[in-house]
Amino acid sequence: MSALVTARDLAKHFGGGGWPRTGPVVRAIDGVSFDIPRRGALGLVGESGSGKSTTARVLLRLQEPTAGRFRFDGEDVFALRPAALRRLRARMQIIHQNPMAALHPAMSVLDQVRRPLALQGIGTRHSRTEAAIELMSQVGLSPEQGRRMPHQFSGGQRQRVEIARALITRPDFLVLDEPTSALDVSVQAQILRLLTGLRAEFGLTFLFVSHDLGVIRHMCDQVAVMYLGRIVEIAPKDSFFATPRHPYAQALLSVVPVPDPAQRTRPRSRLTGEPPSPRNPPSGCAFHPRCPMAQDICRREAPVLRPLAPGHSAACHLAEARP
Amino acid sequence: MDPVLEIDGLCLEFRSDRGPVKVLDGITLSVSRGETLGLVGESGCGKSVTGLSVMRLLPSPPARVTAGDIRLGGESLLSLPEAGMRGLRGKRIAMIFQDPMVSLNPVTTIGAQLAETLAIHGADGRLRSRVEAALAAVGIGDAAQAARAYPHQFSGGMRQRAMIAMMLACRPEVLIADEPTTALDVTVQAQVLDLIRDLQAEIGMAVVLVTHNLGVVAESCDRVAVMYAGCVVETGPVAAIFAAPQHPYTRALLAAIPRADADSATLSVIEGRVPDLVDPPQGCRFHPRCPRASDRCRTEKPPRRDLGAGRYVVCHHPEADA
Amino acid sequence: MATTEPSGVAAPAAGAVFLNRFRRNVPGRIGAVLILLLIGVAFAAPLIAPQGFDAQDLSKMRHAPSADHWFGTDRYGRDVFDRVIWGSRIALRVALIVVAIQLAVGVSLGLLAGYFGGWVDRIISGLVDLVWAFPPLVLALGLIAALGPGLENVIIAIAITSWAPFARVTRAKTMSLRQRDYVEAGIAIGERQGAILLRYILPGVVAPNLVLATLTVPAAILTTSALSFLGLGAQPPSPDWRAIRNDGRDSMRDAWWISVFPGLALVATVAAFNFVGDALRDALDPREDS
Amino acid sequence: MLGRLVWRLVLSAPVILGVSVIAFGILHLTPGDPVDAILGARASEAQKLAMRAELGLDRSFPAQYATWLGNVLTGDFGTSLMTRMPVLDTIGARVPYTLQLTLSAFAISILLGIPLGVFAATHQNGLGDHLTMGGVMLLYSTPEFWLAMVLVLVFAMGLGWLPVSGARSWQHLVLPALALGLPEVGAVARLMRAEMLATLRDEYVLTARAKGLGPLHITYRHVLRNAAVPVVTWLFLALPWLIGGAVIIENIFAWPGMGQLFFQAILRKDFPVIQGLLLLIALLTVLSNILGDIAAGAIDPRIREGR
Repeated sequence: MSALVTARDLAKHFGGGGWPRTGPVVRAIDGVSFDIPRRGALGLVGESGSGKSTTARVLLRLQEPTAGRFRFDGEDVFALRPAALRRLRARMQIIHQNPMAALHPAMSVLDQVRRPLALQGIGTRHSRTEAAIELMSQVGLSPEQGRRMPHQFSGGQRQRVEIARALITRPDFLVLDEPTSALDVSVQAQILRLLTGLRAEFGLTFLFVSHDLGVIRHMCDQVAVMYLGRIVEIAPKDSFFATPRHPYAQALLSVVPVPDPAQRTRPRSRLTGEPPSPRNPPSGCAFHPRCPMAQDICRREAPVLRPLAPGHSAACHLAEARP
Repeated sequence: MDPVLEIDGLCLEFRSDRGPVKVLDGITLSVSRGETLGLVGESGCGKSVTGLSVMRLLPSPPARVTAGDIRLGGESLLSLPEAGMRGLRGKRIAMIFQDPMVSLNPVTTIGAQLAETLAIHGADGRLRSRVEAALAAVGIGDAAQAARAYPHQFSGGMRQRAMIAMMLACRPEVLIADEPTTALDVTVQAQVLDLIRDLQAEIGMAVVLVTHNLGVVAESCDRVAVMYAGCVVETGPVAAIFAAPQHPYTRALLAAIPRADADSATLSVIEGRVPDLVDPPQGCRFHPRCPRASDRCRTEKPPRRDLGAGRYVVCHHPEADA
Repeated sequence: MATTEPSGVAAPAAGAVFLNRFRRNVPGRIGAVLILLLIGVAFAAPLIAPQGFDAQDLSKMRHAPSADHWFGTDRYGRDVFDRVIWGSRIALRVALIVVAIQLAVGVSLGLLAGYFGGWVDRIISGLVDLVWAFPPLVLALGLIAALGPGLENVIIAIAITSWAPFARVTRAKTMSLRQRDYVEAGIAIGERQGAILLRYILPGVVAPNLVLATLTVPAAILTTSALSFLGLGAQPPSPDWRAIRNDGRDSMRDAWWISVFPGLALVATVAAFNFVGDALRDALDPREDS
Repeated sequence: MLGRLVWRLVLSAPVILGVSVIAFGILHLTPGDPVDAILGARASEAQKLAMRAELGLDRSFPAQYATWLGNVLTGDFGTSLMTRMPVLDTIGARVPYTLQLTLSAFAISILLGIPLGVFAATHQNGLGDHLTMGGVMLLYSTPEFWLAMVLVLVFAMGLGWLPVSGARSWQHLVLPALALGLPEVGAVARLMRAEMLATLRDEYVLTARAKGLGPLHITYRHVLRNAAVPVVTWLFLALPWLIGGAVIIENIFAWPGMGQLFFQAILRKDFPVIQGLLLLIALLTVLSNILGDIAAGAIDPRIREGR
């Protein structure tokens, strides 16, 4: 099976230019690589500042990458000129975190849903409206709601509008940037269920960015864990949740609160300290100051991703030493 | 065990352009020494407002208590004059907030903000050593240096620790923690929850943990009160409620969480949306979204049923009846 | 991460909230009425004061206010009331032209600087810093020294020296809007840069510029009158409200009305715009949401 | 502190350079021949030629500018066409008067404006608030020159308490300083009130209340300090604007400061003096803004570290 999405050595660095210099170069992401097969779903998980959102944005060229390659269905996206890129956007779309902010505040919902079709020059004005109304009902909005403005909707409904807008051009690839973290649990369940259905129906490929391992486990078939701008572990979902290899991933998984009081007594690896700032990254392995197992080599050398099981890689010097 | 803090039938309204918003409708809760009560619910359910009204920190107007009482150690808080209430805040009853980035004064040092709490509640002359002791107690390494630091020089987790140090410096009887870890990363969240638990054991205070995260409740609370649209729909020991929720809302809420520790099949979905509290539904406020709703639920407010072992459910048709 | 689902009601339309808030602001309402009155007076000047602002009656020099001449007469026997009425046209014209230039220059430069950043921003911001390095009235005086006195030159001088706040506000707002998810979503669905600027960002910078405009209109009127007072603005016999300069000063003791009434008209106009500006700012302030 | 001041001045070098171009180049905005404008139409060719040479107009603009800037850097601002005195001496004699006037007005605006703003904010929507803000708005909407004349009418001509004009004693300073400072009181009070009210909505105020602090303590220890940051920045931004007002006030009260000189120079087309004044006032403006940043940084550690 060939991958629809192939990302290689993505990097995004900020700052460093100008006079007087505005500060050190901040490596928001560095050397990020992954593949997503057609109809696959990769979950990108990490804490704040890990670079997961930057990865999503760089991929869609919403921020220009500093380095790296991204092949989408064989096309070299980072090399595309503006016009070609705009055409390709019909095939890859993004859902944002905050549904309050992701819709144009002064454009009716129907206008926003059908706008991508007009931009791509698809259909007539009438057929575009038809298509928008049909898709809106598919995501659970009634046609008469189309005339309303975004502020007249609740957060969950706005997220439905955003989904309809993203899917109107029938894209293959959907980037979801924390699509439910601004929503309540019950609304999150509605949206996740909707997305699962649409993924099957439209044959979508997902890059699902989230800090919530529960959501990732529910929605994805592959997991990548990021820490300070790098992927530290990437694996098929089952393999990852059964045997996480990287000490950070293990800790993360053990401290996620589980809604089951019976599990209170489970063993946990508590981390000290907080995620470091990308302005001032630690030497060697970025995780070593918080790692319970850190050795001398971890302070000196940055580990690279190594395969440890089929499809399962981790960037840790000591990963093999553990069961 | 005698409860330290009791809320008894509290009703509260907010004045608005469209008429009074009935934000709280008959909240009844209690929490005892050394106990942690989780106050859980979705946004707009009134959990934060409940915390703020215990502290009497809601501006009035627009907020107005229309019925009920709040008692601390048997003494009514609502009938206290404001000056008397001020003497209790930060001394016998304290509160920490969601976002440590904005809840500390940015232009004053951490030490000065802490010292001020101690001074106002009549600490003796050795303020500096007490400030440093309080900072050390929350696991802040170099307390002397931390006291001289400004909030923006701290990370989110450190700020929340400083906030806790400030609020617990006078060893209060009750701590209201309003989403104390929501703005923090999950690894830091665990540290802060551990810290609160440790300090609780040491001081023996009662904790009301306001949160939207049922996972946090399961891991750190003894008892839980589930709120929906301004009402407490179910209260009881955490283990019992998570094992066998009695209210249809609690049950659906628990089944809506995608879990990291196990594969969940399909998530349960609660159809519809939260009601408008200017004109809340008659009878049970949950009935328009409830799969078990009957005619009775549409007209008659459900009673607070005592299920024994400290469990209460506010429902005409709890699961136990099925 | 914070849950932001509001209670079940949809928020009322932003416009309705705005109108509601504005209406509750009493000084704002008074100001709005005064401005409407000013506009009405300016248009109806030929009806209210048909003999014009320059009708001299040398038999009635420096008459005190009376039933015939409500505001008295000046040293040429001209009716002060009539001159105040006609003067409203000058105030209004200055205000409109200055604001139009400020908006055109300030908003477009601010948009470009905020959206493109980099070198464009550095050049435009440098320009703003330069203008900002002079007190506006001082730079305006310098320009008038070169261009020569006259109302037109005054308007040009004021516009040139006061667009900078518009550019700054627009730039800051544009930069923050550019970070907004909905603008990014616009790029993600394939909008062109021009459309992003005009359809997504421009509407968002209207509100702060509107507020700024209502606050700089009075400033422009004050500066014009100050320059006219110095004899550098509107030239005689134009009925500019400063109408006070030498004739006013000389006769302050024995003919106070010549300077006091135009001054009051000036204060009332400026206060009206300030009240409306304050009310607008309060009504548009997102912080007031609760 | 001094080091920060110097460093900020160094960073302002491009602005200062640009400002000097504007100050110098403004002469060249004159429509037609500047020499005609200066000397009038009846001047002889020889006079014009001499004037052209004196102003350096016979050379290219960059060359003129380079010469002028070089001279300025050595303290030579040229010679006044009116007085035939060095420009720097002419201006220098006026600077103390303008500083006296503007700093007095500045003091009035702070000493009255800040307490009024605090009072209004702490009595928000009460009668006191409305009366204060109404009065303050009237002050703010009053043109200085008109206020000056009303003050003269009442206190000098009417009551005879203070002199009408001149600069011979401190009594002479009172009316000009009031005329310049009172409108500014309105601006300061309004800004102070708005910032106080905005700060009162900040979350740490809730924290302070939750700690058990009383309203007075919260207002003076927490709110005032935070609200002062933008106010201080603004005060130093607006301080040089008073020089603009001084041009008018000094003319009304015959106060022998830079403003009066400026006006005379404009009437007489004394371009060397105008250029010198523009440059000097711009330098004072830049300096004042830097001082404002440093003052704000003294209150707010984030500003201190941000630069």
